[in-house]
Amino acid sequence: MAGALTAAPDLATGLAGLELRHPVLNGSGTFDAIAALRTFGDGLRERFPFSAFVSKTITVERRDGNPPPRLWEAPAGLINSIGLPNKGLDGFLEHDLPVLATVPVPLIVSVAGFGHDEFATLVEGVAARTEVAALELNVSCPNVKSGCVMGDDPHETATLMHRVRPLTSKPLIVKLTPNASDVGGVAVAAEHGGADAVSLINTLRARAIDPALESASGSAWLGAGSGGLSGPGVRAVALEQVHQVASRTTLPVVGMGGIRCGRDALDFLAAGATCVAVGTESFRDPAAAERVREELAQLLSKSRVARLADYPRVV
Amino acid sequence: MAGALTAAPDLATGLAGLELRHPVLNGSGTFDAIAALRTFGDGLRERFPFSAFVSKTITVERRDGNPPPRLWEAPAGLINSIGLPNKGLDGFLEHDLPVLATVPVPLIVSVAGFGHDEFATLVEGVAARTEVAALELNVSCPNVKSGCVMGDDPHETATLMHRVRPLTSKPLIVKLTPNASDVGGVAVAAEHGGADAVSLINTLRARAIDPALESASGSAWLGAGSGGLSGPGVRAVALEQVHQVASRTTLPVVGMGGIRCGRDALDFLAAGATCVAVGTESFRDPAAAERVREELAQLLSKSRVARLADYPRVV
Amino acid sequence: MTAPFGRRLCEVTANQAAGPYRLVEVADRSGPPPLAGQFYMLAAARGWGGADGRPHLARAFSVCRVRGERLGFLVDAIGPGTERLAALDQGEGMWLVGPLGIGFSPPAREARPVLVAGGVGLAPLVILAESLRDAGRDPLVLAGFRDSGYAEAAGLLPAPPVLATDDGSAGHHGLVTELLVDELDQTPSAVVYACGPPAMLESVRALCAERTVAAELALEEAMACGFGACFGCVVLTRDGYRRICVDGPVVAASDLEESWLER
Amino acid sequence: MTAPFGRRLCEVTANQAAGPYRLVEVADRSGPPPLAGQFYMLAAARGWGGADGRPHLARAFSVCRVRGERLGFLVDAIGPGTERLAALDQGEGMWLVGPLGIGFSPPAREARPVLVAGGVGLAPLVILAESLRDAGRDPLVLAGFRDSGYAEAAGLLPAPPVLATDDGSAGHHGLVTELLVDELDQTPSAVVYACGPPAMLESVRALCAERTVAAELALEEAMACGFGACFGCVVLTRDGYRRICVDGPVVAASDLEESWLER
Ligand SMILES: Cc1cc2nc3c(=O)[nH]c(=O)nc-3n(C[C@H](O)[C@H](O)[C@H](O)COP(=O)(O)OP(=O)(O)OC[C@H]3O[C@@H](n4cnc5c(N)ncnc54)[C@H](O)[C@@H]3O)c2cc1C
Ligand SMILES: Cc1cc2nc3c(=O)[nH]c(=O)nc-3n(C[C@H](O)[C@H](O)[C@H](O)COP(=O)(O)OP(=O)(O)OC[C@H]3O[C@@H](n4cnc5c(N)ncnc54)[C@H](O)[C@@H]3O)c2cc1C
Ligand SMILES: Cc1cc2nc3c(=O)[nH]c(=O)nc-3n(C[C@H](O)[C@H](O)[C@H](O)COP(=O)(O)O)c2cc1C
Ligand SMILES: Cc1cc2nc3c(=O)[nH]c(=O)nc-3n(C[C@H](O)[C@H](O)[C@H](O)COP(=O)(O)O)c2cc1C
Ligand code: FES
Ligand code: FES
Repeated sequence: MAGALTAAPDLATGLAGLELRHPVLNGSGTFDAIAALRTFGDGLRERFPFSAFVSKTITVERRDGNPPPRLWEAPAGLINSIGLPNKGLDGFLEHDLPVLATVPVPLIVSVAGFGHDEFATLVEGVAARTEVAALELNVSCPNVKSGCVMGDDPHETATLMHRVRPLTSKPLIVKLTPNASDVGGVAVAAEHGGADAVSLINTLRARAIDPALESASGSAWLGAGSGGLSGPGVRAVALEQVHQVASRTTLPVVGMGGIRCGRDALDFLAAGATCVAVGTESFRDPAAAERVREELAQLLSKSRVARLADYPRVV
Repeated sequence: MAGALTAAPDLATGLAGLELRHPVLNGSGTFDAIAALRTFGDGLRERFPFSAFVSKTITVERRDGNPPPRLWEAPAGLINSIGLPNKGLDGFLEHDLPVLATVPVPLIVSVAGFGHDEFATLVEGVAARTEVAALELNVSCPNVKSGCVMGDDPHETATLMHRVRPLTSKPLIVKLTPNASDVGGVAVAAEHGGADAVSLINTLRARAIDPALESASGSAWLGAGSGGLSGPGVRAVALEQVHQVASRTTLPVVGMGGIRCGRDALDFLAAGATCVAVGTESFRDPAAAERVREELAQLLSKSRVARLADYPRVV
Repeated sequence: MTAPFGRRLCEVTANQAAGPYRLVEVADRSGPPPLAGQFYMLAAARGWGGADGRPHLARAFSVCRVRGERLGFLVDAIGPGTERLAALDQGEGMWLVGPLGIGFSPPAREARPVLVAGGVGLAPLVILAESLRDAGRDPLVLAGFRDSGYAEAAGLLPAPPVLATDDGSAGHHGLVTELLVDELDQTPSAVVYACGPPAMLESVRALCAERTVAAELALEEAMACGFGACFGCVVLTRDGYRRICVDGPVVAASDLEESWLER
Repeated sequence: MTAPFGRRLCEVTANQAAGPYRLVEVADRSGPPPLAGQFYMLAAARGWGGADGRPHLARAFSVCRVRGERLGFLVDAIGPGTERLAALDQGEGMWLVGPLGIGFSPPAREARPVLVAGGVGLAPLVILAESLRDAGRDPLVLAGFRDSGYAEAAGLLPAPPVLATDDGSAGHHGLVTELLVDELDQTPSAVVYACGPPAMLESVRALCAERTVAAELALEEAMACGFGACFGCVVLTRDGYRRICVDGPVVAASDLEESWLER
C-alpha cells in the first residue's frame, strides 16, 4: 500500500515567535533539567530531548511544597500533589536561571501568582532576563483575592492578561487548566488579552484514598488531600480540550496530556496543536520525548508530509 | 493481625427515601435490563446485581442516537458517543416501562430535557407512573435556549430545580456533570432547589482521532466528533468530585466512575458517597456489580463494620 | 437457551495455527452449546491491559467450532486484544461471556445454502458448514483469502471450499464475490450466508439484492459489552440503528440500509 | 559517573529464590557499575500495566549485588509492580534506568562499620558488605526478619550476620534494633548503615542520635521518576523537604527532622 518512504521530514516549527528544531517540549514540572544534568551529565546535554525547555513553575515567595505522600499511581496515570516547591523569584533568578541557561534550547519560564500583582511581579522579574525566551503563565492557582482559580474563568483570565501583557514584549503562553467548564472560552479570553500561545492540559483535579483499612474513614492518601491526574488516562480529555481551543482561537496550541509515543503526538497535531509536550512519560523514560520525536517523524514520512510546518490545522 | 472475621455485614441502606438491600446501583445507560433479560434470562433475574435499577436516559422525543462509530477504547477506559437513543417519553412509557417494572428492585428513571420545559414534561409524565420509585435528572445536555450545559452552572441548575421540584413528591436525584468548574457549587444549587440526592460522575468530555494515517488530518474517530470518557481512568477524578460534593452538601451521593471492585466502592464511600454505581465495568463482566458488592462486604467485615448504615461519612 | 449470567473463567485447552490465524480452544463447562453465528466476549485472565492501558474491554469472537464442551475461536491478531488472545498458552485462563446474539437461520427446505467467507470471516461459517452437513444439507462454500498461506485456514471446514485469493496463489485469482456471481447465476435457489470484511459483505448484499436472493450477513462492529448494554455496536438498518450484539450479529441483508457502510 | 540517558532494555539472566524474596538478575551492557546504596528504576518490558492500569510507572530497587555486567535486585512481591518483576523469567526483557542517587559513604578510617538490615532492606547492605569486605573493612551485619524463612535471604551476605526474628525462629527473638543497642554500647566507634522499614530506621536514628554515633540510612519513598523530575519522593530534613532520589536515598541520620516519619 504505502510506497517508498520519503526522506526524514523536516520537523522545524515555530511557537509564538520562537524557532524550534522540532515540536516536542516538556510539560512544566515534569523534568528538572538541573537534577537531570547531575544524573545523566553529558548524555543528556548531547541528546537534549526537548526543543524548548519549560521550567518548573516558580512563585514570588519560596515554597516548600506539600507534605508527603505526594504521589499516587492511578490507572494508566499518576496523581501528584507536589505543591509548587521552588526557591521563589529571587532564588530562581540567582541560583537556577544560570544553570538553566546552559541548556542547549530556548528557555521558557513558568510562573504562577496567587493574584494579579504577584503575576505582574513575576513577569517583570523574569522577562527582564535575557536568558529567558518566553514565559508560561500557570493560571491553575486560586486568586487569593477572588477565591476562584484564575484559569477557571474567562473574565479572570482577561483581567490577568490586561495586567501583565503590557509588562513585556516576550511571548506569553497561557497554561490553561482543564478543570474549567469552558476551556475554549478561557482561551478566547487569553487571545483577546494578548496571549501569544496557550498550552494545555494541566492536571485534572483528583483524589486517592488511603488503602489502609485501619485508617480513618475518608482519609486521603495525599498529604495535601487532593492532587492532579496526568498520564495516558487523561489523553482523551486533553485531545478534546485541544480541539475545542484550536477551534475557537487562532493561537498556537502546545498540546499535552498523556503523550507516550509518536502516534499520540500526531493525534494532538491532528486535534489542532502546533507543538506537543511530554510530561509523565518522561518519568517512565527520561528520553521519552526523543522517542516521541523519532516516531512522529516516521509517521509523518508515512503520511508523506515532508515538512511539519505544512501539516494543516483543520479543526 | 486481623482477628476473627465478623459475620457478613448488613449492607442495607437508604437513598432519598428508597430502601435498598445494598449500596450498589448501575450507572444510567450502562445496563439495558430489557436486552440483558433476553440474553441472560432467569440467571439475571435471580442474581439481579443492582439494588435499584436506573434506566437509560430518556428524552421527550424519540432519538436515533449518534452515527457510528460510537466507541473508542481509551487507556483503562472507554469513550462513547451514543447520543441518548431512546423511544421518547411515550414510547418508553408504553413499551419499556412495563418490562422494567418486572425487575426485582426499585426503578429509577433517568430523564434529560433540552430545556426546562422538556424536563417538566418528562418529570410529570414519568413520576405519574406507580412503577417508578424515583427520577434521575441528567443535566449534562445543553439547554437549547441558553446554549449552555445546564449542569455546568449552579444558576441554571437552581432554575431547573425550581421548575421541576413542585411537579412530584418522588425523589429527584440530580446526575451532575463532571465537566463543570465548580461541581460542588452545582450540587449546592441542586440541594437548595430541593433535590433529594445527587449522583456523579457522568462521563468526561473526550475525543479520539481516526488512527488511519490516510484519513484527513484532524478527523475525529467518533461519528459525533466528541464523546465521554468512563472507566478506571476517570476514577481518581470521580473520587475528588464526590469528596467536593459530599463536603459542601448534606445530600446523599451516589458515587460512580471507574468502579471495578469492592475496594473501589469502599473508596467512594470513604470519599463521602452513600451508594455507588457500576457502569463500564458491567461491560467487562455483566455480573460485575455482584462481585463489587461481595468484595465490599468482605472489606467491611475486615474493617469490623457490622452495618453499612453505621459507616461514617467523614469528609 | 440463554447465556449464563456474568463472565466465567475457562481454561485454554489448545492453541494451534490455522494458516496465519490461531485456533484457540477453551473448555466451557457451564455454557449451553452455541448456535452457528453466535459469538462470545473474550478476555485473557492475565496480561489484559498493557503499558497504554489497552486492551481494557473484552473482544467479540464468533464461535468457529464446537467439540463437546470445547469451544474453538479463530483469532486474527491485528491489535492489542487479538494479539494477547492469540498468544494464550494451554492451561492459561480466559474470561468468557456467551453465547451471545442471534445466529444464522436454517435454510428453507428447497434452498441451496451458499456460504461466502472472506479472511477470518471464515470462523462462523465453519460451524455453520458443520451443522448444515450434520443436517444433511451440504453447503457450497466459497472462501476468499489474501494468498495461499491464509487459505490454509480453510482446512477447518468439513469439506474443501472453492477458493479465491487476491494474488491467485490458490484457487480463483480475484475476489470471492466473483465466484459468488457465477454461482448465483447458476443457482437461483441459493440462500447466501456470508461473513468477511465490510466491503465484501456490501458486495454480497448488493449482488443478492439485484437477484432477490435471500442472504444473511454476520456483521462486525466494535463492541464494548456484547449484551445490549452500551448501544455502541449499531448498524444502520431500514428501521434505524440496530445493536448487532443483540439484534445480530447475523442480519438479513435486505434489512440493511443501502448506505449502511458510509461513514 | 553519570547514568546513561534514557531507559534501556536489559535481558533477565536469572531469577532465583532468596528466602521468600526473588533475586532477579539482569545483564546491563551499557551502564557504569553502581555504588552500594544506589538504585535503579525497573519495569518489565511485557505485562506492565494490567486490568486496572497498574503498574504504570517504573519501580525503584536498590542494587543488591553486582557480578560483572550482571546486576542483581532483591524483590519483595508486595503489589502489582513487584509481583510482575518477581515473576520475570530468564530471557525476558526489563527496562532499566540507573544507577541513580547517592550511595553510602565510606566509613571513616577508625570507625567500625555496623550494618543493620530489616527485611528486604537487606538488599543494599549486601553490596555494601561486599564492598567493605573487598576494602578489607569487614563489617558487622545485624539482620532482622519476620521468621527463619525470611532469614534465608541473609545467605546473600558475604558472611553470616547476627540474626533477629520476630518469632524467635532464628537468632535473637526480637527486634534487630535490640541487637544494635547492645552493639553500640560495646562499640563506641561504630558507624551505622541501615536499611529497612521506616519504624526500624527511626529507631536506628534515635539510638544513634542519643549516642552521637554517625549513621547513614537508605530511605524509601514512592518514586515516580527516580531522577529528580517529579519532586514526589521527599523526606523532611532539617533543611526542609529533600528529594531522596537525587539527594538520597542514603541520607545522614542526623540530617532528618525528628518528625520525619509523622504523617
Ligand atoms: C460479532 C463479532 C465477531 C467477531 N469474530 C471474530 C473472529 O471470529 N475472529 C477474529 O479474529 N475477529 C473477530 N471479530 C473482530 C474482533 O473482535 C476484533 O478484531 C478485535 O476486537 C480487535 O481487537 P484488538 O485489540 O486486537 O484491535 P484494536 O486495536 O481494537 O483494532 C481493531 C480496529 O479497531 C479500530 N481501533 C484502533 N484503535 C482503537 C481503539 N482504541 N478503540 C476502538 N477502536 C480502535 C481500528 O479500526 C482497528 O483496525 C469479531 C467481531 C465481532 C463484532
Ligand atoms: C530507593 C528505593 C529502593 C528500593 N529498593 C527495594 C528493593 O531492593 N527491594 C524491594 O523489594 N523493594 C525496594 N523498594 C521498594 C519498592 O520500590 C516498592 O516496594 C515498590 O515500588 C512497590 O510497588 P508495587 O507495585 O509492588 O506495590 P504498590 O501497589 O505500589 O504498593 C506499595 C505501597 O505503596 C502504597 N500504595 C498502594 N497503592 C498505591 C498506589 N496506587 N499509588 C501509590 N502508592 C500506593 C501502599 O502503601 C503500598 O503498601 C525500594 C524503594 C526505593 C524508593
Ligand atoms: C509531578 C508533576 C508536576 C507538575 N508540575 C507542574 C508545574 O509546576 N507547573 C505546571 O504548569 N504544570 C505542572 N504539571 C503538569 C504538566 O506540565 C502537564 O500539564 C500534565 O502533567 C499533563 O501532561 P502529562 O500527562 O504528559 O504528564 C505537573 C505534572 C506532574 C505530573
Ligand atoms: C456507553 C455509555 C452510555 C451512557 N449513557 C448514559 C445515559 O444515558 N445517561 C447518563 O446519565 N449517563 C450515561 N452514562 C454515564 C454512566 O452512567 C456513568 O456516569 C459513567 O460511565 C461513569 O461511570 P463508569 O466509569 O463506571 O462507567 C453512560 C456511560 C456509558 C459508558
Ligand atoms: S456491544 Fe454493547 S450494545 Fe452491542
Ligand atoms: S522520584 Fe521523582 S523527584 Fe524523586
